[in-house]
Amino acid sequence: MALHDGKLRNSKVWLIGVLLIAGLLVPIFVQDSYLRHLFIISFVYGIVAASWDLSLGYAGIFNFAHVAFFGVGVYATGLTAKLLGIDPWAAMLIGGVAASAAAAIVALPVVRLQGVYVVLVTFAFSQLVMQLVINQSNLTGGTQGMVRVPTIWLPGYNFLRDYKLGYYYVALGLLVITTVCLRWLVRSDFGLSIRALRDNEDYAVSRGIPIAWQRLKALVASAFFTGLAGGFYVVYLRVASPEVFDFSTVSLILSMVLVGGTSSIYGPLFAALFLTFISEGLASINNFAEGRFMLVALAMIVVLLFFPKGLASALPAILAKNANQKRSRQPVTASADQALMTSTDKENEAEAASHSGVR
Amino acid sequence: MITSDILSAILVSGIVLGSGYALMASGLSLVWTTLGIFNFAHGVLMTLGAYIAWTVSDAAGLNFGLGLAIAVSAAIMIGAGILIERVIVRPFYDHRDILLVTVMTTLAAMIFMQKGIQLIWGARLKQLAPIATGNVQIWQTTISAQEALIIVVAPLLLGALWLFLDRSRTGRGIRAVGQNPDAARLIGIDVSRLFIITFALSAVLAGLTGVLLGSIRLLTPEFGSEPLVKALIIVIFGGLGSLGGTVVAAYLMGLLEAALVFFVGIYWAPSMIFLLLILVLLIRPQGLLGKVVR
Amino acid sequence: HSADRIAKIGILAPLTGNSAADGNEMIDGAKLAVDEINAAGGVAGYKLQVVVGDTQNQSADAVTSAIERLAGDHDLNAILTGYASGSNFEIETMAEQDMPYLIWANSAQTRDIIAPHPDKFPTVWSMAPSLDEYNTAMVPVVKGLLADGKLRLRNTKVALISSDNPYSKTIMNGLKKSFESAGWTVTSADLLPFGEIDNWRTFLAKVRQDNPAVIINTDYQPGNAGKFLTQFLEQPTDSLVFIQYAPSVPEFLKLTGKQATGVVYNLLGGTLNTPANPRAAEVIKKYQDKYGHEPGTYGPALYEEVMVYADALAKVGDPTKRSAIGKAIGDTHKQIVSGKLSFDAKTHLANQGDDSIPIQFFQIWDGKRVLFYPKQYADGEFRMPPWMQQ
Amino acid sequence: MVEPNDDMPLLEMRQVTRRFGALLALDNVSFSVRKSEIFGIAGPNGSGKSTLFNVITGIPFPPSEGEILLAGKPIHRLPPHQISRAGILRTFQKDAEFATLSARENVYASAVYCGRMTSTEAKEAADHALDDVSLKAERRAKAASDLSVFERKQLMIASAIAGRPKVLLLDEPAAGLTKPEVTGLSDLIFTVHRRGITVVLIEHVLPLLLNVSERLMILNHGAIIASGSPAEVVRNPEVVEAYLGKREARL
Amino acid sequence: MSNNTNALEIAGLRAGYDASDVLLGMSFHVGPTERVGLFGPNGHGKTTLLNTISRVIRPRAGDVRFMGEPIDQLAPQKIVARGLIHVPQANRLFPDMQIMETLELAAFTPRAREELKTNLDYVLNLFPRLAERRRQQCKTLSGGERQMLSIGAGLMCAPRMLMLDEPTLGLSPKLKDELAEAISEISSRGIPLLLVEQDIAFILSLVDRMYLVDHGEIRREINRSGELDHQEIMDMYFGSEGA
Ligand SMILES: Nc1ncnc2c1ncn2[C@@H]1O[C@H](COP(=O)(O)OP(=O)(O)OP(=O)(O)O)[C@@H](O)[C@H]1O
Ligand SMILES: Nc1ncnc2c1ncn2[C@@H]1O[C@H](COP(=O)(O)OP(=O)(O)OP(=O)(O)O)[C@@H](O)[C@H]1O
Ligand SMILES: [Mg+2]
Ligand SMILES: [Mg+2]
Repeated sequence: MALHDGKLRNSKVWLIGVLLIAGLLVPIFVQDSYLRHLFIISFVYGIVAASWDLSLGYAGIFNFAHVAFFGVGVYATGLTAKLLGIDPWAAMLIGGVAASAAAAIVALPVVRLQGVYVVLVTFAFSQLVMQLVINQSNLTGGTQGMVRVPTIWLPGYNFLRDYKLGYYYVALGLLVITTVCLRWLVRSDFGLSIRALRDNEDYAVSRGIPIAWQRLKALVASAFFTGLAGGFYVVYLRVASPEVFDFSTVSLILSMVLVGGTSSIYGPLFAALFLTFISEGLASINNFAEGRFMLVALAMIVVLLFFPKGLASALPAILAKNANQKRSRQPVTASADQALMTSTDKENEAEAASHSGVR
Repeated sequence: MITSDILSAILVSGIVLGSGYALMASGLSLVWTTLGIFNFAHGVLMTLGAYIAWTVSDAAGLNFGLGLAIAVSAAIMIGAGILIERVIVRPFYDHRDILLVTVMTTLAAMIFMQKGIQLIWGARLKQLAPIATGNVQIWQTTISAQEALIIVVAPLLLGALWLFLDRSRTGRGIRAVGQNPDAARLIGIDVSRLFIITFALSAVLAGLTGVLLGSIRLLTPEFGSEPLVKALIIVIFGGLGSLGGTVVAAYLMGLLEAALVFFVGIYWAPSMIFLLLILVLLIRPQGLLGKVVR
Repeated sequence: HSADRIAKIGILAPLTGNSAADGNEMIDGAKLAVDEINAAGGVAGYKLQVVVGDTQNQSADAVTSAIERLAGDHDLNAILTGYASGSNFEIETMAEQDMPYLIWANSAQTRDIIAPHPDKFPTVWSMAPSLDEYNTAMVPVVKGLLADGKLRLRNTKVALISSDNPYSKTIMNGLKKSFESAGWTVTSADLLPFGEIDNWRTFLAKVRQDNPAVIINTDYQPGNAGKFLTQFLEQPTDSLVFIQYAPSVPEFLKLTGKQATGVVYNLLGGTLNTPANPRAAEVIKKYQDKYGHEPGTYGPALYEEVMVYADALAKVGDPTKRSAIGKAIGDTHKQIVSGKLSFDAKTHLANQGDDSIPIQFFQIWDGKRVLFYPKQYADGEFRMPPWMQQ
Repeated sequence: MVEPNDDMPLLEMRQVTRRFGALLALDNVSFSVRKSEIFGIAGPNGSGKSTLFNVITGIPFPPSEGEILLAGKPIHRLPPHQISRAGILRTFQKDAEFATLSARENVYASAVYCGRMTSTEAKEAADHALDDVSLKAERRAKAASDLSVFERKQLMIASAIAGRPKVLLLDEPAAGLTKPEVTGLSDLIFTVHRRGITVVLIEHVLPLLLNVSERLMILNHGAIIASGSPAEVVRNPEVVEAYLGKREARL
Repeated sequence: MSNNTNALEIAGLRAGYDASDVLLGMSFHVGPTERVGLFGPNGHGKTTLLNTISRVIRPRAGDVRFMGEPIDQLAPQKIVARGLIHVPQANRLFPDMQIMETLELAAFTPRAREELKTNLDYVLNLFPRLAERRRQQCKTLSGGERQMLSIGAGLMCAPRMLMLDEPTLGLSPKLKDELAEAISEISSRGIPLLLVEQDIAFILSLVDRMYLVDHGEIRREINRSGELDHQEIMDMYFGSEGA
């Protein structure tokens, strides 16, 4: 249904194609296993961030349990692979399913609640999951974590001894699959209906959109990809530790979603790459541990100041430089102006005013 | 079996906890219930206030006493509040997703300030000298005078805050601005001034909370993160747009926590509290004291 | 020119987040040693250089990223740490890369990983000994004090409390067992969630009902310990108070001041700062002179790790011969800040015992730590805490 | 299912009451709307008209007491979206649209979820509905929030038609419209009506109300004070007193 | 302030939203005690005009003078303090505030506060429904009730001049009459009036002069002396529709 500017759309398709090929070629140029590791981690975060945007951005559910879904994926995969000896490939799927199941449980209270109360319940839920993980320490290793999770394998190929080449392609594959599925979802009727619900709940119900059911589906779907990513994360790192539930993890991934732009799938993906590499790039500077985080925080604020809708809104703007820009809905109000008015604005205004004066 | 000793311990520690929670939540609740902005930097403002007071009162060579320390801290906090409002809130006044965007910018500010504090003051533990020393007996339980002070100060501060918001012109104006800035402008309210006042006030509350808590806890750059999470839960649980709800929720949580610690053990208490939260919200989807409006 | 060659040493340390104070101290300790070595001309023709990997909140991906970044540098052939993750999972990665790796904390986890196949981990060594003594040493020490008449207790009841982390929990369970088998009554053995605890009053009220002669808190976080002590002293019972680890953190003494007088704690693998081991005082002094404050455990720890590595490098001569260096480390026999260091080939932990790395019991008195056990290292005597009936 | 014949009440209210605390916003209201009629509702401000629509559709609340039947079947216990799907569609007094969706998507969503159509059918139905309300083609790709007041009214009705309603509830659709636009709106209502859709209309703009309504009902303080043909009702002294005022009565 | 200064004088006023210009250079005036109406098709800039005068929106060019003084560079609250009051179209008001709170708050400027008592009595008298429902929250009011409150809040600001944007929106016929009486009563106290309205009958009964707004410009001025009737104005509408 989306009615895009044809040109804009073409250049977008092009760009995506180029990026995909670049993604496939990266390992050929990047031999360094550290860089490959960063790509892998940012792909995982990209999946988590993009799928979070399905519930947060598209459906407008203030879902703070998303990182807990990731954790559920991590532990479900880790436990089934390690304790039940299930093949890690299958265990990754189990991670996705388990995360979806967790999402369905959260959805029961969440669909009845309004706005920010959702924050509370989802937050409480993630704390509960963490408590559960920590106090079942016989199974999960508690705060110490669970080590020696078996990793994935293919006949005749050892993932551990190939400088992360195999992991890289698995991560990329997951990323592409997730992106394709998420894009398909948000452009489907279902995607339309959850955006409608977000825009105006009462009106949506009056047009026959079942609010609880759609929200449940949105949560379950977004949790599935996240759980899958969690599953991959644990078989890749071979350790599950409760830090995945940390507030710092939540704020890291949330920043990817918002810097990337809500209501966008690509935005959070690129933000994940961008933030991971920036922050790691700064990590190699000596005696700069705090400064590194301060710089990233500053960068985030600057991005939001110039692109309050996230980086995703910057991309089409650049692509469609010549095309007539669609105008933003924000009126230039008296309050925002002082803060945002540039000097040229003021000059123009003064000039125009003097014109009318002589008339 | 519950002896009066135990009951006293539960009640007193519940009230101590509750007063602490109420303090933590007050400033956050101020910007949230009035302007509808969730200030994630609130916790780190507490940290900042406490560190500044520490620098003035305890650091070598600057031993001027705590009164001055609090005054200096409050003054700097006003500046910090104004800065936060100017730099990371004001540009988004009219943004459609102001709630989400400011969640992000205040989160970034939180990281920025927290690491900045670590850079300036280092990561090692510090403690503020308590304002009041000695112990105080309440019923059958003895607590430190500092905690007794908090028990007294918290309701006073909150009462004053409530009176301010409910009765004073500026206070009502702040609420109006949060609900509809354009309409507020049209009845002669200086919207940006009130935004600034709100943030400055909330930052001062955060600073004061930091100073009070800083003398019963140890200071680290992460000092404010746990209070932030507590405050967040309490503010939402208390109900939207309701400062009274925040206060009730704070004391209720404190007492509940103390009781749960006794009956189910300190280990399960947090999980139980979260479960209860979810249950209460299932029965009252509009929060504890939020009004049913549909 | 050979003296221009550089051997880099990676240090894994939590520089941001809750444990940043530990992390900064690790770096400072390592730099202290490296500067000293370089000033003396380096080792085997190499100048040493410290490269830092921030483990942030110790999450698996932060630790892995830090390691990957360090290990990607071809001039870097050793990694040292106080602790990197809660589980020590990184040991396997280190072994896969033949990376010489010295680690100080979490020796229980280290043993669990290494003991099944010690030969798979030729380059990984734990500077800390097994922590088993934490579980078993307490009862005999208390009995000794009672026998000497230095300690008088009203009954044989003990209350235990721990927070939910493997370190504290293991110790609490071990203590429970050893007290019970010595015929004591354990009145409570509560577990707290891991993290900041503000309110100990309800727990203390429960304890007061049972009136145990000994109260043991195995939660190791100094902030919690401070609050625990303050709230205990608001209405003290006639009990001996033992707090795990936290009192060894320098700030704890500063923060609690006089209040802490009488509190007992013990330490395994910490600095053995007593006339019998002048090495500790020497290192502590160097550290204090350079950085202006007293170090905790991890400053001297990393200092010694660098020294141990430097010795091995001197012996082997080439930092890239990682396995040889790993083996050389394993053969170390050396007096260090915590005692006499040698390694157990079965577990790769430092050997424990009064003649190698001893357990030490301290009592705090007027802002000072008095080492009262083992006797051969003691620099003072145990006294009845002020709040107990004398 | 037996199609109700023209005389049978399509929408029936039986002793419907709605309370807000002590306030009786609807006080024991009973009436019925026949199939294919245009039924007008008027009354002073705050007399309970919008509340009536609210309880019929369950959005955002059901009645406190009483029964509501559609084609003889009780619907007041259904979840709100089922009521919409059963064929009762409403518009809102406040502007209501999916602000970030395009006009076309707004209508399409209604066709899919309320009209239960397949994607292709829905696209067709959406275009049809937009043609019916004559929303200009070049405006259809615009975000709903970018449309003008009248275009939004057009959109509102188009989205209702696309949901294949049996009954369409319009809440003050003419508020804020210019005279010519009001005329356009009454044409629109007739168009809808010709499609066999029963219309219930709340309106204060008398030219529209009196022009299109076949029957008129007046509420005051939540109770029905008059009903019948428009001509009769406007002469009712009680209605003049409570609602019309002297001047309008003179017209 | 001399007696013959125009209450409001607009010259070459331009304003709009981001990329789009809505007001394309408007000029008109409102005399010292005059009642002036604005009408015209929907979406042609009437609301934008009032928003620009009260500076909810920043003007891009042009002069606005109130009682002889330029106000186009003043902050909105300063304009209110001078007594130029704008009652906006379809106001949402303050959803979580009660009726009485809202009315009392609306007397925000020091000048308005002095008159709080008198104005409050006046408003509650004008709209008895508001007096009945003192403690009801704004967001639960019916459409008409909200409109009453919005006008009431405007009156609480102690206006020296009133700008009303579609005040009859959603009001019952009877209430419209009462409102018309009230407005003419207010203006008879010498308060000039700028009225935007779609209900021609209503506007004709109140104003001395009218301007037709079309595509962001003043298309025509209609003097009361010319005695236009309904039908002619209707023709103008249709004419402008085609333009
Ligand atoms: N949620 C609520 N809580 C309290 N009172 C309410 C609520 N909703 C509506 N009311 C009151 O019920 C009465 C009926 O409201 P309703 O919206 O049905 O009026 P209406 O007839 O549509 O009026 P209008 O023509 O002004 O739109 C009003 O007095 C209103 O204030
Ligand atoms: N916030 C906004 N952002 C962008 N454009 C806007 C905004 N508000 C109004 N417009 C546009 O400005 C133009 C003029 O709108 P305005 O509301 O001033 O018209 P009006 O004459 O008051 O109409 P009505 O009688 O319908 O109220 C319209 O084309 C409208 O789409
Ligand atoms: Mg209504
Ligand atoms: Mg308008």
